[in-house]
Amino acid sequence: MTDTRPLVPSLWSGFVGIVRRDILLAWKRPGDVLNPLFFFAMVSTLFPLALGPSSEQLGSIGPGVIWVAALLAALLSLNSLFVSDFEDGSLDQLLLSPQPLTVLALGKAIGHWMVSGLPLVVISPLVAISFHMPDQSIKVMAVTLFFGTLSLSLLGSIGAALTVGLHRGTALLSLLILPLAMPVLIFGARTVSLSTSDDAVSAGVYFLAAYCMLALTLAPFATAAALRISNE
Amino acid sequence: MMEVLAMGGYGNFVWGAYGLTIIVLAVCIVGGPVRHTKAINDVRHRIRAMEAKS
Amino acid sequence: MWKFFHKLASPPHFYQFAGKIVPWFAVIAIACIGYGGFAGLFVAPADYQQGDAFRIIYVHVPASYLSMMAYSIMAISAGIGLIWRIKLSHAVAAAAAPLGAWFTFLALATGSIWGKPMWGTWWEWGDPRLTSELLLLFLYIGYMALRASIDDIAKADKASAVLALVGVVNVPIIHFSVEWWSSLHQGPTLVREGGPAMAPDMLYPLLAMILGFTFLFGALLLGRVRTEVLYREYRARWVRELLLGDGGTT
Amino acid sequence: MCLFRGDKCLFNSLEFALNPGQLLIVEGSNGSGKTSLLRGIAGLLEFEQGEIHWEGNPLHGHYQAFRADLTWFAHKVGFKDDLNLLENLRFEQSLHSFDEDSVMAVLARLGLDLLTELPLRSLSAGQQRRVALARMLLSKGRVWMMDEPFTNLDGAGRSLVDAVLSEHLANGGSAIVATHQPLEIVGDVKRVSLS
Repeated sequence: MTDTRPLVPSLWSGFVGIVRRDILLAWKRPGDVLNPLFFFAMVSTLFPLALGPSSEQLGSIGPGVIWVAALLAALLSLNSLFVSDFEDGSLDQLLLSPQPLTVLALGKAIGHWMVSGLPLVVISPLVAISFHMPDQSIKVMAVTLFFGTLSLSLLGSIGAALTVGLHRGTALLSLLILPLAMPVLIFGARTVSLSTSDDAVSAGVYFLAAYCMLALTLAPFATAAALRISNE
Repeated sequence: MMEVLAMGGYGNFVWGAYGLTIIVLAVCIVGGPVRHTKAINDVRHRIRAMEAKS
Repeated sequence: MWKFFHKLASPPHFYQFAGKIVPWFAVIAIACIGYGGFAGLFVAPADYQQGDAFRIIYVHVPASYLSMMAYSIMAISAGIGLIWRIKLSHAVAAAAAPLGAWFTFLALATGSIWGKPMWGTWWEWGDPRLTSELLLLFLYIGYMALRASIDDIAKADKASAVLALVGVVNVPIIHFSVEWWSSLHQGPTLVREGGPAMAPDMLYPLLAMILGFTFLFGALLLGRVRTEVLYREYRARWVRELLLGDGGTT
Repeated sequence: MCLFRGDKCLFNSLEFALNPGQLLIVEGSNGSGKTSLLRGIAGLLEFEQGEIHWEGNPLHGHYQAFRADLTWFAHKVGFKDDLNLLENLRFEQSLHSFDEDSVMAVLARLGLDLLTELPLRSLSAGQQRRVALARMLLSKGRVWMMDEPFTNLDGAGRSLVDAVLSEHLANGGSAIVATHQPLEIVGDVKRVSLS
């Protein structure tokens, strides 16, 4: 071990490593995955109970309700994103690893999305049916939720990184992230409600995809910076 | 004079808006020096505490 | 020229310099707002459509202009503070936030007061400007909440700087999405005077009010930055001399 | 180097150099800033003034080369409680490269080879410290930074740390250890005390 410089594993193995680890962790602790899903389903059933079974009214509020429920479910699972790493010291190891922290932050956000966002997209048709939504808007709902939940996970990872050291960070996280998530909510819900009255939906979907790319490229840098700051 | 104040029937809206502006500006204007004096006292205590300790 | 800024960046010089120019800013602000307010209320002719209700524009437009300007000042100084590690610029960001929030609230309130005679309701979701002002207020509240929940000043500065930068990227996006969103809404079409189309004697008071508000904001900001500087530099010798030593001008 | 915590200046005008094969012991009572000094050197927190140089050039801004060589050992184990030993080490491999075949040998030496299937949660505190030691042994990093390596380690564990550390120094590696307990290490030792 004279002066051989240890070689650093590739970025890809770092990224895949952290995503695989988080999915494995979620696999070992199914509660963390299922609770937000049940929450999403329950919140979506509250509205029909509250507003009565008249179907045409449900059809019009369906997209909005499902989107708000998805947003809240994502926020619910976000604030524990870095807390467990912070408490058992693995956050220090992440920060001190030769892998660039941005890649690891992206991995954490994608891992969270796969664990919380994708299941939401998968079960959203079931909830959409219960709102008597026409078929094509169920498809549009799934597409918008796909991009929306990914953007939410990326934005939320910034908020989670900012509030990781604070002991009362839960409410604060939503306070930080909700204003930033408004464009996603606006475009998501409105695009789906446009599709119920079969208007052109491509504009909204393109915007959501564009916002998702923006979040995909910029959010990890902010998350990495925030992690370094709050882990001091 | 009275009809000028009436603002063409929108009196209470116009004066309401201006009154609110004056209140908010007053809060900001007064708030500044108040916070400043509080800061001066806080920092004085802290400096004295630091010196007492070292 | 550069030496001047370099000197300005050092807290003691800034503290003295800001102390000197705050009164000047205040005098200019009082003059402009005095003229603008008086002319706006009594001299400018009534709007042919809205009558005298349009005079609220002389308070609403400066407030909403300042709410945006304050956020950009906050974000720029946060960025400078984060990149070049200048404590003073974090102090500027910390001082700008509450002022910005107050002006945003003022813009919201005067906007809705103005809306009542025109649209008949205090709050009209169809107006994209009001809705994005509201979202801007939430951004300010989020910023101040984060800053308040971190005890160590240096850490609070850096964390809130990251949030300000993320926020400033999102402000145009929020504005755009609210515009798109309200264009779908079939609300009452909005006709409102604004911009250079106004008659000159309506326009001058507005420009005076905007100028006055800007200088007022400048005075308030510099005053509060001096406060923030004290909290950040309390270990420095000049603070000790200032507060305990010769007890000079505070 | 100077660092403040609250109003107290933890340490200032601290100057030291660390060469290959050397051990630096940071002594000081609890709360005297030992951990902060180590975290500062590693780059987890920033010093008010002062600079760290690694192989001649200032560290600020290009930490990656330094971190490839750095292995960190602190109070907290740095592994996930829900995963078992092998899963944790597989993740560790995506951060620092170490050779596969020596894993079982290292685990055997640390007495952990039979516990690889258990989630870390069910291991004792002493065993969890040995898991963190496994990371030190497996990594090729030439710089070890250890913060209170002896907490909840029994006599055998303590001598294990001494042996491992001496081997590392003998191989030309260097280490910074923060502790308030005596350390029997043969070799080139320097001391810095913060009190």
